[in-house]
Amino acid sequence: MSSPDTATAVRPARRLTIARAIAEAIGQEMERDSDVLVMGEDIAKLGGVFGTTTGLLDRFGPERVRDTPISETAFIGAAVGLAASGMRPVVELMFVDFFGVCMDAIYNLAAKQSYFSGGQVTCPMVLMTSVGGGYGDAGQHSQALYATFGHLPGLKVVIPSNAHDAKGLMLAAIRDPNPVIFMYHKALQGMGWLGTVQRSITDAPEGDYVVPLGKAKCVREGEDVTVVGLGLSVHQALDAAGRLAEEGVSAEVIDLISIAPVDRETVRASVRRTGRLLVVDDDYLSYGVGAEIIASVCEAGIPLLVPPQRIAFPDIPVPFTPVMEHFVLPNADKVAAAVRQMMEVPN
Amino acid sequence: MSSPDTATAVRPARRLTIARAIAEAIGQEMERDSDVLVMGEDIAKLGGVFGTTTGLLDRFGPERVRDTPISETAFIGAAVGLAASGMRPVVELMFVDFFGVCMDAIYNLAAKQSYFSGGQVTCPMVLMTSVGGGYGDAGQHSQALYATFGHLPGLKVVIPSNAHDAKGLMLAAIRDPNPVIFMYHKALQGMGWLGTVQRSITDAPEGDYVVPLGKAKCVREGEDVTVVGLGLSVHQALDAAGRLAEEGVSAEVIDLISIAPVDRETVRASVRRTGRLLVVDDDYLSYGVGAEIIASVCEAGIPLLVPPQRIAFPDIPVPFTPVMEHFVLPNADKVAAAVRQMMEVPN
Amino acid sequence: MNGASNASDRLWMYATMVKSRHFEALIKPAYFEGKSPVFNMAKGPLPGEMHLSDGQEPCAVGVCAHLRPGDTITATHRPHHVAIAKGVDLDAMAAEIFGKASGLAGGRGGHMHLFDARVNFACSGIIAQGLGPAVGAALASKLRGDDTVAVAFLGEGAANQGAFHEALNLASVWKVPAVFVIEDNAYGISVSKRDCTAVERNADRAAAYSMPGHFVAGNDADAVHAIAGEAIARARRGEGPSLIEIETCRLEGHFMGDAEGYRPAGEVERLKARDPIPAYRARLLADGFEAIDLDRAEAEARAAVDAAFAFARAAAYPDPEEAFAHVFA
Amino acid sequence: MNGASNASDRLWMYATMVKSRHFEALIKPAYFEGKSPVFNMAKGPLPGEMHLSDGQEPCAVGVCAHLRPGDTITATHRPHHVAIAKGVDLDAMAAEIFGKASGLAGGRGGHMHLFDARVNFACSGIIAQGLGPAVGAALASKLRGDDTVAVAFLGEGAANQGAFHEALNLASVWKVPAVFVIEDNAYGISVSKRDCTAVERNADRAAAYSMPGHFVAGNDADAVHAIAGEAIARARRGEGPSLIEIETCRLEGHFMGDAEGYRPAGEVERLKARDPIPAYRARLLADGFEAIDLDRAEAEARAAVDAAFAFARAAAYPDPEEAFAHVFA
Ligand SMILES: Cc1ncc(C[n+]2csc(CCOP(=O)(O)OP(=O)(O)O)c2C)c(N)n1
Ligand SMILES: Cc1ncc(C[n+]2csc(CCOP(=O)(O)OP(=O)(O)O)c2C)c(N)n1
Ligand SMILES: [Mg+2]
Ligand SMILES: [Mg+2]
Repeated sequence: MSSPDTATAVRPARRLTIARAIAEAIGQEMERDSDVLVMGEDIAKLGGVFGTTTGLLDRFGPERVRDTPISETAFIGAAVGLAASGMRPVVELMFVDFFGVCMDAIYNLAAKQSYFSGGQVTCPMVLMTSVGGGYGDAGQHSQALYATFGHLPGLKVVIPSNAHDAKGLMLAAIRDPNPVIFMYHKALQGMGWLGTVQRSITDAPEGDYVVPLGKAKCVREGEDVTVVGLGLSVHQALDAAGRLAEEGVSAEVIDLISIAPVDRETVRASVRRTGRLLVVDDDYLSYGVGAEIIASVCEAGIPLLVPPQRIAFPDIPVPFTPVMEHFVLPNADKVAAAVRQMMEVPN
Repeated sequence: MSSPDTATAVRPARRLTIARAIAEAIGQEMERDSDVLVMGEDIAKLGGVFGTTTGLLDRFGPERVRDTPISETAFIGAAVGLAASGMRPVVELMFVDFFGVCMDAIYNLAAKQSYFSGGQVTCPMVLMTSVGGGYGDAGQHSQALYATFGHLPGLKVVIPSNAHDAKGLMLAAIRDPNPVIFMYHKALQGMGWLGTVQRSITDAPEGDYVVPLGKAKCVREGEDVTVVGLGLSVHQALDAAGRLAEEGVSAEVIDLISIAPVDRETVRASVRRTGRLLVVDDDYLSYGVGAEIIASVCEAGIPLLVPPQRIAFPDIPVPFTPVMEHFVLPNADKVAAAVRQMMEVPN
Repeated sequence: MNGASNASDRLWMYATMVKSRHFEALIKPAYFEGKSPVFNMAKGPLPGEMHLSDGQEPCAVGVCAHLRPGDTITATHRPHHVAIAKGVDLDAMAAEIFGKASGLAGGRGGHMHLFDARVNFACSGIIAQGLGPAVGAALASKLRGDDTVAVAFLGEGAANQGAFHEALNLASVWKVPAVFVIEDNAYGISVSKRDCTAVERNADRAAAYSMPGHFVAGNDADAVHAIAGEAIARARRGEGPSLIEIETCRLEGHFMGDAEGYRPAGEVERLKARDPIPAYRARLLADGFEAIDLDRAEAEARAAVDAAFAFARAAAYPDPEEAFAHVFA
Repeated sequence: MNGASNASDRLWMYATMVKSRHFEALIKPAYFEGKSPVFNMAKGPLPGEMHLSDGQEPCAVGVCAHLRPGDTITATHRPHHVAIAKGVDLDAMAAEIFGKASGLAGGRGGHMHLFDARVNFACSGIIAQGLGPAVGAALASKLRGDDTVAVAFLGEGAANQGAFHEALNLASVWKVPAVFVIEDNAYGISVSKRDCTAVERNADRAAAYSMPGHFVAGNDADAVHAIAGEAIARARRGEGPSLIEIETCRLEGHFMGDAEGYRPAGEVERLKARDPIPAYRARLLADGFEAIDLDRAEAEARAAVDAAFAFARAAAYPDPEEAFAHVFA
């Protein structure tokens, strides 16, 4: 007689990409809950440009897996109406860069339905969307826009850095009674046609589990500096931490996971120990994630050994040509260099 | 023979509202430059819901003062096309809250035209828009959204706190070869039907002058604490500073004026002297103006006597009922209380 | 008279129009409380914008006569007449507009954000924002196989917003039970329809979505009733969406405090002379209704509104801390 | 043949189609450089998405034959054929696509963001984004009283985006010299037109904006030329905007690397059998053009493209610091 624990322990490890993890989570939840449906551009026959809905049309049919016209305002608005009617729509905005054609339906409608109705009407929907650049797709297909979504109340906003979290976050998101923006980073997605950071491809339970929304996670412990990242930048931080360790610098890495609500306490607790803070993200710098994390730590009066620092995408449109794009994108070298400099400053 | 200076000195002071200052600036620039035109909802016959175009239809006729359909995407997009063709459109987005139906035309189109064209095609346009609440207009007509616009590159973003600056900023904005978001706060606008902070109604030269984009201004000198505000919150800071002075606390007040680019140096210089920083704004707190200013000061390693603080609108939709709305809005009392607390903390 | 409306619907429509008009009549003095001698929108028990529906009642009643609580409505920034016709709780609606704790949303929403889940009513302040949600509600109905419908109201000004186009196309492609109702009051704030709309009749735009487009002239409850009945029945039968354009009028300003300088001289007087409510009463009398029945229905309608306002006035303001509740479910 | 196209326009259209096709032909191997053995969009001299225009050349040449440098075009994410037909600097265009310093935007824009101010050409990667700007350019023309026109290209998928509706309405209300050209290649990525569009013919939607709507069948440069000529002349005369829907086809995937599993079996083969360029050559020969003239024009077209690619390949990459230039003018 094997206990469930033993059973889990002996199951063979899988190698799941974030894309497959997302599709698996949605599929499992569609099995479990007939109110779940998926809508978006190219999510049915094609299975999603970024593979988030692979196989779902065949399993669940065209009533529950719906290709839409190129009408983001209408189909995201429709998702709100579905949610108000008790359904649980998962909709895809193919690139976050397209938010400009449909933000009203997201931030003024979905995000405020619970509030405006005094809790009578909820809005259980997931809006999943791809973020990030680094592959030469230029200024309207490479943005991150974390802070744009984090700034507006009524939305939960998450971004996984690996397949395990992606599956658990997607299950949590679909079950949450609120609108959840689920961002996935193209450089972590594991599509055949896009390079993928290998560390994002992980094992993940085949069954049901959730990763809680709203919680950050320490993904590498360290003593000298806290490096906060999210999505892709978690891996840049981990890569840098590995190199820094060889140099005798011990970096703690926090995976923010959730942009809204943002888990200030996990970050503060870490910085209280390390006394140094570096935030890394690939969204635009000003009014961005770095500013929010730095302010959250500083306003709490946590003593710092050196000034807090941030690495982000500069306040410029994303240039097409790789020589420019890679010059301005954050990367592990920049993270390591920033940490080295923070260690040098006499305290 | 009187010198121009003398002439200026003896002209009778005027009392101009921000609304009249804006309309005057646009009118003067339309006289001077035949490429300037105005478009928006209710800006012709009505003169703008918030009075920004009063009298312009009569003076310049319907070809240059154009009421539009309720089609923000089309008419803001059209402004970009006009600007690309060498015209200088001033367009109004009636409430900033409506950005969700047209942000693509603003941030992905207007903001990136210069960059994507390598400087071949500029985008000299002004998008003016009302911000702010406090008068019971509820959650889709009371938002500030400074950081939403400040976060996205390629846009200049300003907000005047008084009529003098409004006129000079508008003249600067129209002449600037870039897209400028000109935000005006409803509580300062001086409309007959909306209460107005009297200090925003100021004298302003009748002639031509510009207030430079991108520059903050110290509007009250002080030694103990730097209070940074913008638009309405400048007045809350000034009111608080007046009361605090009676209590022996000397507060310096910085009017940010420009959200993007944000004038970090003026703020840093002030905080270097005072050692204390409080930021006040009525936009949502997280990923907001307060975070950016605090991060800008802290990352520069400026020594602080107490942790920096921020007062902002909390991360909730704007409630309709005044008992809730006024409870959560920033005000002079909250500013004064925060400063008092910052002065109490033993350093 | 239009034969399609039966007597009980007609009496209900009359009484409901009276109820709606009386609601606005009580709003008016309340809105000006605290706003004199100097008018300041921020002051008084009813701060903020206030969009009255006087004149547009036939649109609401002619449509809602066919609806049940399970059917969905998404309405606009000018929602009172539609909310009342849909059966939104009148006490809670009045209390919401007064910002009271017993309001529909405990005072969080206000007059542009009235939600009553009991009767599936919602409205909002962004032009054409409700159209997408109506398509979604209609899709939910289709997926569940019930025969509910969703009706989106919009103004003629809203028919130039991109959301209109997208929602009608989507509703048609997915063949959902949705009905789009344009209340054409000839103005979007100060801008007249002919200055901003490229077609004479928005109903003609239905052809761009392969759906039936109906135009109802004369701001006439019976005529609306007939056409809406057809469109709603079609939707319930699973035959897809329709567009209805109703010629109506706005007897008041865009919002309270509007000086209406953009109206041609005498327009309001001309419109008031054709006020649809007295006209409908006259028609009912001509069609054989008894004055005493109409009077009784009217009195009941007014009494319900009076009671709702009394309830709202007497109700308590919420605890300010309540601002933080219901941001998330 | 269509009598409206004169011989020199026809020769130009043929040569320009060949030029455009040859441009795409040279893109193909270049795009796959560095992307094998493992296809990775991020790699090689041409990273990112690449949308080829093979098959859609008749749309570009039939319209652009009527345009002058002062006329404006806003094109889409699939812009090469239109850019070439509008006379965008071929060397600088190729260099831009290769991300070089001598590219149109010094490499900042890339293939979806080609701007050439000399000939008033722009394109962008957001669906239907160019329509508003085209209305603006057309308004500028009207305000200045010159006779330039603005043409917005869009795909049939884009005709379901709100911006389409708003821009056509605005163009009509303001009666500006704009022409909207829909290239109907039957797909938006994987979604076929009939699965997402509520009308059979997008040209019929013109009626919703009181403007002429034309449908051009057969992916035929002469037919496009005739209709576009009419619409553009109308616009130049100050008589307002038109909508043109052109039946065309996409001979390649949506973007390079697209497995095209959504296509019915044999579709690409059928389409390639009706390739508009050889068909046009055959028609020109039948109409009396000399093979030698066509060959010469073809050779010149190819040579120009070859030279542009040679220029682009040889050109230097920009200084990375240049990323910070031109954010603001
Ligand atoms: C997207 C958007 N743009 C502009 C407004 C401002 N606005 C509020 S009501 C209104 C006029 C609406 O006209 P119409 O649709 O005809 O409705 P009516 O007011 O006549 O009932 C406008 C422009 C808004 N609320 N939302
Ligand atoms: C607003 C927006 N939504 C979605 C996309 C993603 N997208 C890029 S091309 C495309 C299909 C466009 O189809 P169509 O307009 O027919 O043009 P085609 O690709 O066939 O030339 C889509 C959905 C986008 N770029 N912008
Ligand atoms: Mg109207
Ligand atoms: Mg297409």
